[in-house]
Amino acid sequence: MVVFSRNPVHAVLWLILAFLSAAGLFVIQGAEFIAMLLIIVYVGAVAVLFLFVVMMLDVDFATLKAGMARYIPLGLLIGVVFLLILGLEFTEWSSSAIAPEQRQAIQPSEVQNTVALGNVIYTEYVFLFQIAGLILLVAMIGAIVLTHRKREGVKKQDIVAQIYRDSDSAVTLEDVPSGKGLS
Amino acid sequence: MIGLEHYLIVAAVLFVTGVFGIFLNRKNVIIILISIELILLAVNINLVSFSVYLQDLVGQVFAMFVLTVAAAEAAIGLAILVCFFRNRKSISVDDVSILRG
Amino acid sequence: MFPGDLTTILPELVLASYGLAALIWAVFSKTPRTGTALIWLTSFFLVGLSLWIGLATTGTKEAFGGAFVDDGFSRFAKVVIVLSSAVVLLLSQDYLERERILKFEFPVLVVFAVLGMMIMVSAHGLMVLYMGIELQSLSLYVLAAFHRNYSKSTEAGLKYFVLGALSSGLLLYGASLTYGFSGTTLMSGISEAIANDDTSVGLLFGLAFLIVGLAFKVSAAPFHMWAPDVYEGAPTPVTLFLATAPKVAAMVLFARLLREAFGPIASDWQVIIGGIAFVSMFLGSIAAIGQVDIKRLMAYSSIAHMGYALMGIAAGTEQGFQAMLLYMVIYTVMNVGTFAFILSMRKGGRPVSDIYSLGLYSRQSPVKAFSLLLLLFSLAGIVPLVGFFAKLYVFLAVIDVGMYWLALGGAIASVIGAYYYLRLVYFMYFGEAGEDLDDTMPRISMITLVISGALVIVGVANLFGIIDITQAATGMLFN
Amino acid sequence: MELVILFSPLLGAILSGFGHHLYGEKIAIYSATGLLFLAAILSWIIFFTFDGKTQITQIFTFIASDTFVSNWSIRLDRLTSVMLVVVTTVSALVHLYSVGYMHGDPQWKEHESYKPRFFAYLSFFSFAMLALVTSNNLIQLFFGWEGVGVASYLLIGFYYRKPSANAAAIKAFIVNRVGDFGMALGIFALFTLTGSVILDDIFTQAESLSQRTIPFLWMEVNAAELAGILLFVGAAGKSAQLFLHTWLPDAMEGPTPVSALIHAATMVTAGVFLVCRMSPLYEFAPVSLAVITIIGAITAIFAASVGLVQNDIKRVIAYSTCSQLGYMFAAAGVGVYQAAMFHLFTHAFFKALLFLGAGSVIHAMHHEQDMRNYGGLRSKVPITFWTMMIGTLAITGFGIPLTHYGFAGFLSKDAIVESTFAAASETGLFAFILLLLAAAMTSFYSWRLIFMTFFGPRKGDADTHAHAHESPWSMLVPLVVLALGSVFAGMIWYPEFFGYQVNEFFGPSVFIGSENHVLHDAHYVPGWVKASPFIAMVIGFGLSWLFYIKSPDIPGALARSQRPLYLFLLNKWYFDELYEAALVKPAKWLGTFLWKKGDGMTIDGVLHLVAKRSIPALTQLAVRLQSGYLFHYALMIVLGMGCILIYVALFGGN
Repeated sequence: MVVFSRNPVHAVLWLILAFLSAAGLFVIQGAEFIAMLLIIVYVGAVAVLFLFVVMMLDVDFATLKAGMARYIPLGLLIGVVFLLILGLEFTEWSSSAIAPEQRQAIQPSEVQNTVALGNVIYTEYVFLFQIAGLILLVAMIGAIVLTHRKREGVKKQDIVAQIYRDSDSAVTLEDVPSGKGLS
Repeated sequence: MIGLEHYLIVAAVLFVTGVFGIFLNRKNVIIILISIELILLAVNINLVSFSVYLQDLVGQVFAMFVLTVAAAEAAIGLAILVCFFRNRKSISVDDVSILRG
Repeated sequence: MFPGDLTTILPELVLASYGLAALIWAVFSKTPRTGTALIWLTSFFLVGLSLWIGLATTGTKEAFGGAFVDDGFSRFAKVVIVLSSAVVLLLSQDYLERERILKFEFPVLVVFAVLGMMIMVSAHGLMVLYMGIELQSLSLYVLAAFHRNYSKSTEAGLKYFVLGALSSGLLLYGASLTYGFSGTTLMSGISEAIANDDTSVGLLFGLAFLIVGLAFKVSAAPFHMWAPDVYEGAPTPVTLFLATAPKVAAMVLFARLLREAFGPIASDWQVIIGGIAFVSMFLGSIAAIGQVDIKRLMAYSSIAHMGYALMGIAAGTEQGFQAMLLYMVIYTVMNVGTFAFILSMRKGGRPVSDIYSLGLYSRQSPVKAFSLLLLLFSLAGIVPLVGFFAKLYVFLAVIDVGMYWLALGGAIASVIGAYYYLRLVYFMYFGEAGEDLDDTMPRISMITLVISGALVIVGVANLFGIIDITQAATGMLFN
Repeated sequence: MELVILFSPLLGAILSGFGHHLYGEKIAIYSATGLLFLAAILSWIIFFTFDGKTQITQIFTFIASDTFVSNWSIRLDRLTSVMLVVVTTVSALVHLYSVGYMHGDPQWKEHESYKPRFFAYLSFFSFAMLALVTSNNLIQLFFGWEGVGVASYLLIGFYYRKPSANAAAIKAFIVNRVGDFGMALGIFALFTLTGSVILDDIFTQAESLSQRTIPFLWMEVNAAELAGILLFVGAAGKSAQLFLHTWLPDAMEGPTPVSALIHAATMVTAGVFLVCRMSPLYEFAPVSLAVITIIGAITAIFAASVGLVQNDIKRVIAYSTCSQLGYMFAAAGVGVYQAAMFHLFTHAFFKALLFLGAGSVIHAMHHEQDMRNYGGLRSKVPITFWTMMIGTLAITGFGIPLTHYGFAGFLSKDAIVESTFAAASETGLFAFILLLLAAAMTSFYSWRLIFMTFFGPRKGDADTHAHAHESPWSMLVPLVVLALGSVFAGMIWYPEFFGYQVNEFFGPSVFIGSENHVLHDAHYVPGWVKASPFIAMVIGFGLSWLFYIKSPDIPGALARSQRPLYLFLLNKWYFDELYEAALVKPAKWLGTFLWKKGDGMTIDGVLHLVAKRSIPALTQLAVRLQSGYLFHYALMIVLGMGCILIYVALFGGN
């Protein structure tokens, strides 16, 4: 549904539903923190961002009629093959025998999921945490560079200019010759 | 009982749906961006399932970073899209084809 | 906390701090030419950083529980990446100013991209790998669309973003499967898990997805489709940047991942990589013949060159990896030189990039034309220029492991590929005289062009002396 | 001394190419010429004083990685000393000749400076050629090999305003690349097999190689044979042997001194030199030798037959070169490398002489090259005439039968013919017959050239004839010097190259297998065999005299009555046309392909096919794929991924 909706607004709504379901799955599995994060970040921020852009761009949806039908057979074929391959695999997952020994951060049983995650993120994975911060910064710079425009002719308050304004530059004295006026 | 494999299959289906969304969709770039989010969601389900299965937190940490990056990616993607729209007055995928050959 | 870890990542820390400081300074500075100043400052900083990385440290150090490693292999790559980025920045300045898109964000984004690449080449775990790639990619997406009022540039950015995000998704999916199999994200752990027991199909799928994701980053066929479009559409300095440092980073990362994580199943990936290399070489050589836009042509050329470099990885031996490193260095030098020229191609103040505008350039400016000729011949791999040696080494490496079909294919592809480079030379020396190109090449480009032209011929003497260095670098990876 | 010889041309090239802005054209040109004369004199000194021991001089290390060492060094043995003499002498004389020839070239305007560039190319070419012949390892040899390729590209395309010259230059380059590709594969093969590219290392292992087999493409082949054949592909490309010969006649678009230097005396002989140099390898590769003999003999007759009817004076000589190179390969193929080198040595004199003489005629006739417009030039250009006569006598092999007195070509060509007979094998006999026929044809077309040019009534533009004049001294001196060489070179050095001193002379530079007695047997062939080349020559001369002096209407009548044959030859056995037809009518593709295959021309056909048809089609396809649509790109990624997934699912996991 997410993919096949013609109206992007609907698509975004379907996406939100998908995220909510996934969050539910996470809760069932006992990963509450990720579930909450998913809801807050995705449903709260990303989806809203999508909606916002969809609205802002003001696309004429009538022209975006789907022309998908032609490609669906091909797509289905590939999809079925892919799913078969993947399904073949996942009907029985086998991990390495030494996988349990290799774990880097064993889930402690005595503390809650959130606490445990917090413990490792700020210790072992602080480096990645910092990189994540940089990635967000880059995203911010990028978004600003690409979309921010300095509008000409918009009146803004320029505090520095106001403060440094003095009488000399503000007021000029002119002698007005009689009968001629100032041009 | 719901086992690991069930989660993996859900993830695989989501993943394939997301990949589909990218190349079956011919009309709207926003749908493509949404599809990318779907792929990342599939990855997250995978990671969290493995994490729970192995009783290891690393998967969840990974999932968290993926989530962060996904948010950043969405922001950049939308910014580029807005830029594109301003130039081209369209977000139809068919129009993203000046460069070719 | 982890004082040892922090000293290990000191170069990265310094670069990150510099990026942040530069950003803050630029935002609050009032001078109109912040961008220019920052470009110069940044490139000098990068040169210093590369010297520091290259000279200061030796040995192998791990940090953060083995997820990050600082060894000869990564240091070598870092020096190449940082140094080439510095040169790229210097070359960009004139172009950006003329196009009026010289904003201070440009150098800042470059800095963060470089940081991402440094993390990539040092990554020793899947998480660090992913974060490095994303830091680099996000910066590059923005850079590709940097000329935001120019519809080709935004289209390039959009394409690059969509396909890049798709490939990241594939890569991540592979990473998750690998994690599920081995229970760890560390490369050493993965290889232990593989060595310990039989490989499962899940792990092989993980490997396949990881290969696809990385093959996209090095623009190897058939995951190359973004490259020509993005190269053409992106502002030329960005094209140059895309063609050099990220390629080196991704290639080195590729080598390290395959070797250190998937070493025990080398026979599986050797064939896949060999196949990708084969297709890339042929596709790059053949498709380039039909191009009239020099930037597009260089895109196909780089696809072909990535094919040759991948041959080194496909060999899977120390010699092969060494050949790959060598190839990437030589490739970077040649590309920087060639792009120094392309950057300055203008007619009547507008940048041009169709190859017909080269008509009889040799008359107009013999020295530059000759330097370009040397570079093109070297790219084509004509004896006795260094480009030939680059190819020679990868060929020797694959022959050594008995992959004759690959060497043979490479040789045939290089013969086909020579054609379009010769065609460029033909236009320069014998083509139709048209309107002359503007004679506004900035001194820095001129110097770069001539120096790199000289390097490809002088370097033959002992290949800049880097053979020993690459040998030492790969030796660390193999012990 | 070797160092001086090797580097003085390079110095000359640099001085002339880059320095002429500083001190003017004259000094640039004369310095380049002077430096080559210096090299030539030193070469002769080495040639005379050389004691037969192989000397190796290290210059510097090129590349040294653990498995792969390559030095730049000079290997001086008898083969090298012979080649040094040939290369530097001809090159020096050509330099001198060019001073006169290139003066006031109509291709350039008054003020344009082209001469220094030309001399720089010439000197650079000489340097590359010297690097080739002095090399001690295959990598350096390959360098020189490619260097002469690049230099010849520049020289052939020197008249870059002529589109035909450009096309010829590119054609030469591409065809040579094909040969080089084989050569590179050969070097790779040797490196893989022996672990070294140094000649001595390879030679010591040659015997063991012949007992190994390696997989190549789909079959198991003998290692020595494989290397031998691959190297021969390279040699054939450079020496314009059949299938890869198409570039040589077209290369005549370059200035005439270039033709003399590159296409007569030096570059084209590099292939012969390579085969002789690798004699320790070839001695263990009998099949390769047989192939070489057959290709050489066929080339000899093919080129000679085409030469019969050409009208462009330079093309006649070009085909003649092709044919003479075939002789040399045939000699090397039957294991008499000495005879090949002998012919190479004498051929350098008389072929350079003929080319330069032709250049002198062309110069006199204001760049008219069609022989049908010549005639009766004897009195106008007497010195040129007499030297050309000498050259012709030499190439046709004039001398006193059954003795060792005669012009240079008489001795060397007879040596080859006798050797092929003495080989007493099927291939040897095959070569013997073809070479005899070719000798008759050689004589015919050489005399035809002389008769059409210097005898008979004046034809063509009367005005041009009126202004015909003898060339300046700088062009005549080389002619005279070469004429002396053409007369005496054979007689003087016969004992060393082929007679009783041959083994001491060549020493270890040429390796002869223990079962190879051909050289010895060649001296004891029946008298009729020794006389047969002379008889063939006389027949050719007689026919030529009959056709072009006695009754000049015979050729025309013959051409009319035997029109298909005439056209067949005139169109060079229809090499190009058949191919064009295949292009224009793709429907006939298969038939032509089979026909070509029947004629053994598959290689050429496939090559053209790849170059002209399939590559553009593939390019189109690749460009079409790049549709610009995101979803196609994504689809491509997914498909690629699918392939890899299927691969690992089916074949992965050992």
